[in-house]
Amino acid sequence: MTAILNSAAPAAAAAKPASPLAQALRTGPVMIALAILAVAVIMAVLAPWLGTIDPTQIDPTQRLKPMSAAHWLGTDAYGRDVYSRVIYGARVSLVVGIGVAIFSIAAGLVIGVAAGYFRWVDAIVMRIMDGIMAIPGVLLAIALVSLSGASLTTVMVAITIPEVPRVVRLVRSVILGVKNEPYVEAAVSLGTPTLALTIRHLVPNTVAPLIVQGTYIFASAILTEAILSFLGAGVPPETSSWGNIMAEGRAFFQLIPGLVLYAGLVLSMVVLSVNVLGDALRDALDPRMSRRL
Amino acid sequence: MNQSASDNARASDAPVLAIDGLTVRVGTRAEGRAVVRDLSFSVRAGETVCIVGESGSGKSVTSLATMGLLPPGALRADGGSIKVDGEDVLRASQARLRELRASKMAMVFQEPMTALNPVQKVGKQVDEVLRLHTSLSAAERKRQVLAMLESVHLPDVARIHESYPHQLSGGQRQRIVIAMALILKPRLLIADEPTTALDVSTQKQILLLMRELQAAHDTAVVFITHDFGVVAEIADRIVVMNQGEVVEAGTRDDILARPQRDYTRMLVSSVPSLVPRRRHAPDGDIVLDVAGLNKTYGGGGLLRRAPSVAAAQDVSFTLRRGEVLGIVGESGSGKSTVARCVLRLIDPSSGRVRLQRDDIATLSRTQLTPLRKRIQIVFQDPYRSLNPRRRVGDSIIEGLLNYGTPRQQALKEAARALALVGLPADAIDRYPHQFSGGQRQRICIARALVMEPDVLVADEAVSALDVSVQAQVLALLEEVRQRVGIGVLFITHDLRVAAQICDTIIVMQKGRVVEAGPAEQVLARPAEAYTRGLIDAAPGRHWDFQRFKPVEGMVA
Amino acid sequence: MLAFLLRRTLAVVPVMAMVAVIVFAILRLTPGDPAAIIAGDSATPEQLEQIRQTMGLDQPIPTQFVMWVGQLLRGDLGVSLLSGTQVSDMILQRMGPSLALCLSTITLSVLLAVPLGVLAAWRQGRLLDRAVMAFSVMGFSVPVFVTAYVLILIFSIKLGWFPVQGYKPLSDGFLPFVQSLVLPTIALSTVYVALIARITRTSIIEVMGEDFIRTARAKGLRERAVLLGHALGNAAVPIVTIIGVGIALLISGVVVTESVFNLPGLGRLVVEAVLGRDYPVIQALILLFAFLYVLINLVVDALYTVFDPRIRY
Amino acid sequence: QTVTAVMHSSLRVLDPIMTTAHITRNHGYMIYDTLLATDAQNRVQPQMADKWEVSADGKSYTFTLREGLTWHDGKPVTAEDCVASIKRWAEQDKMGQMMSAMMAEMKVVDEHSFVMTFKEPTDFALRALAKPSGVAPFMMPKRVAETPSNQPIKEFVGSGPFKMVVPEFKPGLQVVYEKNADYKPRQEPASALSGGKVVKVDRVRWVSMPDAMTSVNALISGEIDYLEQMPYDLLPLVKSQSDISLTVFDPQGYQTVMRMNHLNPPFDNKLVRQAAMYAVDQTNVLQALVGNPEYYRNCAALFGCGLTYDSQAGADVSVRGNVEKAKALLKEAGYKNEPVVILQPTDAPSVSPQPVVIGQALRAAGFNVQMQAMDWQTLVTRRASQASLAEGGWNIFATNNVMAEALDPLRAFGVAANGKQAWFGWPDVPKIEELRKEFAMTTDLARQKQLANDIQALVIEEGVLLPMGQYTVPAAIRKTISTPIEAPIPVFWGMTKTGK
Ligand code: HEM
Ligand SMILES: Nc1ncnc2c1ncn2[C@@H]1O[C@H](COP(=O)(O)OP(=O)(O)OP(=O)(O)O)[C@@H](O)[C@H]1O
Ligand SMILES: Nc1ncnc2c1ncn2[C@@H]1O[C@H](COP(=O)(O)OP(=O)(O)OP(=O)(O)O)[C@@H](O)[C@H]1O
Ligand SMILES: [Mg+2]
Ligand SMILES: [Mg+2]
Repeated sequence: MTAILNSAAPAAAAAKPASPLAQALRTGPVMIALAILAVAVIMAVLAPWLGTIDPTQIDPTQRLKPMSAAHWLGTDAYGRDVYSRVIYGARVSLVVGIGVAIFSIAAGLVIGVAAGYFRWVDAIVMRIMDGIMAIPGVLLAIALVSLSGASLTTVMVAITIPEVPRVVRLVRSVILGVKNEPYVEAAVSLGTPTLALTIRHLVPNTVAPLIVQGTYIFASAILTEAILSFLGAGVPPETSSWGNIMAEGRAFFQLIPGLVLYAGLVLSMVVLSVNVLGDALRDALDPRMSRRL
Repeated sequence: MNQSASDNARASDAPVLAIDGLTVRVGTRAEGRAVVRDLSFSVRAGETVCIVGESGSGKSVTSLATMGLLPPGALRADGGSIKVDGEDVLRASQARLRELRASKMAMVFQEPMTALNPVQKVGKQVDEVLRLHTSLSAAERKRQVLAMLESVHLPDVARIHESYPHQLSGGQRQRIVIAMALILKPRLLIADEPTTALDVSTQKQILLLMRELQAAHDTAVVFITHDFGVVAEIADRIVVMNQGEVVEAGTRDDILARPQRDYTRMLVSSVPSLVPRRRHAPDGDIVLDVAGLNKTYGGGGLLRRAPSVAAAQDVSFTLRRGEVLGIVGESGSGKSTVARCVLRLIDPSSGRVRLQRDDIATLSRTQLTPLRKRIQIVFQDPYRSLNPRRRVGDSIIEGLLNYGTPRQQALKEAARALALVGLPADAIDRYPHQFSGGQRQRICIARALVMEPDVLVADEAVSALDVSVQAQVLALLEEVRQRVGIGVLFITHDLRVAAQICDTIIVMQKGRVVEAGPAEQVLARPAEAYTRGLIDAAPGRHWDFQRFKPVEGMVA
Repeated sequence: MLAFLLRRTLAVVPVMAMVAVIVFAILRLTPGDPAAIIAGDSATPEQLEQIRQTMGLDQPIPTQFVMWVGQLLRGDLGVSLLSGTQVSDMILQRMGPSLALCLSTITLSVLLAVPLGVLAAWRQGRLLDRAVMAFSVMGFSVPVFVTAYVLILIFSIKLGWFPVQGYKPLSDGFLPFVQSLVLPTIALSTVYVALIARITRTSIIEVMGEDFIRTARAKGLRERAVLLGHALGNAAVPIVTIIGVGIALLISGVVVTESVFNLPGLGRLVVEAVLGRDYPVIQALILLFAFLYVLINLVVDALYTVFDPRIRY
Repeated sequence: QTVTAVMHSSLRVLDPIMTTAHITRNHGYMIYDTLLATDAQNRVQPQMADKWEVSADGKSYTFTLREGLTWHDGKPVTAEDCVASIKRWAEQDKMGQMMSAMMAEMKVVDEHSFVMTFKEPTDFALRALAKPSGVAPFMMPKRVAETPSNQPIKEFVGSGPFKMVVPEFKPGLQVVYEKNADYKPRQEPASALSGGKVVKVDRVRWVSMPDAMTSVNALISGEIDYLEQMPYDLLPLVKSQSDISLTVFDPQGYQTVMRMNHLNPPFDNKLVRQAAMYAVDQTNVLQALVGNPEYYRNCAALFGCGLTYDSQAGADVSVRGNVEKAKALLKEAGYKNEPVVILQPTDAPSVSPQPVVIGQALRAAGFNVQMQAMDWQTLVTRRASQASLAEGGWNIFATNNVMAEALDPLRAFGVAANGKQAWFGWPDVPKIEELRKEFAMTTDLARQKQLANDIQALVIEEGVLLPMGQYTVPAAIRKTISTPIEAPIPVFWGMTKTGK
């Protein structure tokens, strides 16, 4: 009798495949994406030591110069060094991406858990979320940026707010899904207090989908910042971000396409990499996706 | 259709299906784990071969291999042959395979709820087979489809033809799947647990139907199941599988009455008997007293018009210390609802649930907290009952910590509880996925017992387990009951299980208690027609598995 | 169904009310003074005050809100602070291009993306799948205006096939109308093609794992018939959902696209109105967009019943 | 024949009396006419007026209208209409308000003439009624002119050379004018805003395009005929096009200026203001703003280089940057590193670069600079705040003046220094106000020049307004259009178009 029990155990253990996460991340595209992201992060962190000069240093007499030894990628309309701006731009764009992802997920998690767990909160919160969702995100962001003046913080808040309802919905649906799982009910009958129940048993289930969602938010925040800059409501012009480099350079697109394209290229590569990573994570973490027969 | 004359001629001698030395491996590499190893058996026309064995023993994989439906990339036949009417499926081209499917061999799957395309009318889905494999006119096809629906005893076939799957009951859907499989009168029918998801009365009808159709068309049937009751009803021959290999094969009587191998013996003898055990009447103190319990789901809502369901109506019973009280009844009869009300996982609409002196039904959340440790639950699904992210030890001591036991002491108690349920001490540091289903269910029981409750509620606690594991867990529960003397509320739809463990039984139907009494009385001399129907529908009633022989006084 | 429509229509009310409050609050708390804009650079404080009075901007904010809601309930969207034109007239004037752009984008995207998604799902893991997915991730990753500039550079400036900018209404002839829409539509579509193709692929792959697909195969169906006959129909609901969600994104995309291609649509109007603090116009437009969004979701919900007979309201 | 033009901004406000916005004024010159007008030499000429007579004491001016003038609705233009129009205008316009203050009465003489009587002898009426800037005194029918001056007019009926096609007006998108067939041009040749306004095309369409490059592309591809303001940086795109010509219609052009807020520290200190002015270098500003020396020049003259009141006063402060001097002054002033908030508009290419250059210059001089980015509309509101920095105040903003509106110390609203009455920044220098008053009263040109020079010297000394250079904006025009008449505002009469 015990012999059978013991023989069943290793079989069950073996049936569980080696960490799907590690597997999913070991593919070619993901490795390339990770490499690109690593480069971007290095660019951001080591910006001052990568042959750059002060990206805000203007020199109107040296404006719109082509590539040269002094200015590797030429200069922009204020005579600033395009290469340095692109490198320093990584800082802002990554901060926007990461910041928005973290803030929207943090806010969405708290609100979503509350909404998923307490029915009365749910009704109120979800109406507000519906309202925010119904307003086109870019418009809300423009309005908010105009409200508090252009600054990195404002831009991040403005991009974060429209993302929050989506996170809330995700978290809420996960919570509603696991709320009636037997192990949650078991915990209830073990007398686990609500807060502990939430933290121990509910929140961990949202981690995987939130990581995936986070990568998409990260990518779309960088893009949204670019669009806001394009519409004149982005980060202040003194700060270099890939978005406002492109927005400022667009007036010269036909003459000096590089002003848009260099930043556009790095931005697209980073966003692309984050998306690729997100897809891989989703395939690995979302059990519905990996169930294939 | 036109092949039948000549085929039937040699039906008696050549097997319709001959599997020889089949090996199936995981993945695409040669060293992939073999989930089916050197498997051989054959089926003749008009014969029913049952394949039995534990979960994961390779039953479904074998049937998929026969249909040529092994998931590409994941599983692969690696050696051996599968001959259908002499033609080797493993070597057939994709195009030829498609021709063979449905016309020569057909399959009925376990889940009637999901085997049909939910967004197409069922008539069209049956019709598709004809459209694909014949050149009949639309009108002729429709006539044949309707005739087929008639022959699986569906009522009002014209309406059903135009229905979507969700508009049909589980049994009706399964009939549609069978109709789909049989409409081309295939030589071979593979049925992979076709009745497992159905309740006993529907199961009985479907089994009858299959036998009738088989007789009419002289079909060779491979019937996969783990339910020995079903096997005893329908099998001509039996193949016992374990871990990808055939353990033993033979006629029904060979296997059920004269098993040669230990494994087979163990398996067969684990099947619980329908004959209730004789026990003395429980006489402990009353620990749980439920009276006039009502629970209505849904309804209300300003703009929503959810129909309300009276899931429990005027349910009353008492549970004594040391007593096992069984609640039986068909699916949806309200068993789980009662359990959840008793634990106050949901709020009863009205009624009284008294745990010794305290009325659980009306207390507030905070007042409830100190009472919770006195009543614990074990759920049906051992895979979902444990938080996969927490170590077994943490799950077990969670309740103790909630009530202020210091961690060290709690861990000691957890170790003791694990020992009690027969698990090694090192289990405490492992994660749930490292255990088998039966072991997990033991962990759940340990988690409940460590709280030293007065009442243990087991909601279908053994239904998801194989018979052999089921037997172990039941034995464990019995041992605990005797040793600790708690009251157990045992919920099941399986009368065999109820017969083995319960002292008292209440029978529920549509939210009401229709019959209650000592197990012996309810099962052996049911007063209600409903109860009798339930008992009659249980398959294999004529066979006494523990004793390897037919039940005395009953005709097979 | 009728009850459903009624219920859902009623459910629009709280959402719209929410939107109204949010929008009004944001706008009135925004620095920026339409009076200053109207008065011009050299206006004196008294002149400003006068203009503020005539426009009712000197009233307390709650009063302004009540007045505005009152107007709305009477079906009056108000008058543009800057031009004095009826907001409803302005919206009507600008509706055409936006509508044309949205419709052409959705049509093109769906026509392109669904087949692409099906192909990718069919060839899952193979080269074709990889190519389609690479294309669609890229569609996600390049800002609309960069795509637009590149398109203009190639197709208008270098090849001269399409006009650089502007919108020709249908009344100017079909060909000019189409020509003026081609590039904006392509630019805007990249994102949607990407989005819809991905969802189509994912949903189909998911559906392909369902039991009834195995049943279909067991019936001897060809893979193509399985995909189109059984999988696609079941994947329709998520696809329709994402198209609905996409409309919200579309509105944001329209803002940029209309600016680059100089289409006189609602997107440009809203940016102009925000930069000019033309409150009535902004309020009306955001309400309109929100209303459209809610409406689209309603349509999507109604479409569910078409694609999935299990869903009944 | 239709001329399609992209103007510097899009027309939204249609009442040319309510706003000083240029696009609305330009619109005014299309459909309205003025009694008097200035010619290319800045001399006053009759326009709707046939003639005027000055009484012997120099106090009364009698204006007589030309024969046969009609409104667009066909009704004749009467003296009553003009009196009502002047009254409404005078309530809104600064110069108009001054005129009212000096005037004893204005009354209708007969159907075609009216008289204005002043308390003292002055030709102020002529200068006011001919002025093309600020709010120009456009004539409207009496029923329209009786609209209270703080409410927008609802009817757009003028007597000018073009009629507005009202149904085709789309605010922010386009406005369409058609030739007024009944218009009776003067016999004299057109000269700036005066003389015969002969319309030679059927329609003029002003369309707006939000994106500069789009406009240029549209011009190159022939989708539009006329681009009022050609972006300097895109000049290379059109220079190679043989069918496009570049012209500067308003050679006086624009002046870019820096304004400091005298109410908030550190600029409540004259020395600090001077330090800031020393820090800024005109060439850097102009390079960033214009970037093409063909179109800009360094200029110390507050009232326009090469114009009547040209002066070099304060040139050493305003033209060249002098960081050392700035640092020295800061030290002397005891600057305690107070923050300097510079308002920076981000959405408008003509005002975005200046703050960037100013910011860097001040930093180099040792100021603690805080750039605050915002859109132009926010800036417009924000600069009106007299509050401290903590409460949303500001220290510096920069903008541009049209030279024609700043060519003397009276018109240049930026030099007014009457404290809280003054333009944003609120300098309080009574001496300047005295000099300006004297300037207004003097008719002697030499004396006026002297006064203007003194005012300029004081303005720089006190840090009232810093001129950062002068520039012109080229218009790009397809050669199918004849070269338009040279005038301080773009005019469409006298223009021909070949082809369709
Ligand atoms: C060449 C550069 C510019 C000059 C010379 C200029 C000058 C002026 C002047 C003089 C006025 C109003 C009339 C007055 O009271 O003086 C005015 C009004 C206005 N300006 Fe500017 N400004 C310039 C650039 C800008 C920019 C970049 C914007 C940004 C959007 C802008 C937006 C406005 C607006 C919205 C008005 C109000 C009237 C209207 O709607 O046109 N201006 N400008
Ligand atoms: N797609 C697959 N990829 C890899 N392994 C698989 C796959 N399908 C099944 N297996 C493995 O093959 C073995 C046999 O599985 P099979 O489904 O045939 O069992 P079964 O006997 O039908 O069990 P049950 O009674 O639970 O249906 C199991 O160990 C299972 O894990
Ligand atoms: N949360 C719920 N909301 C609405 N109806 C419910 C809910 N839970 C259960 N029901 C309904 O109540 C009835 C009783 O359900 P219950 O789960 O108690 O049955 P059961 O006897 O446990 O069935 P099974 O044997 O299938 O577990 C069923 O008709 C079911 O559909
Ligand atoms: Mg199976
Ligand atoms: Mg149940």
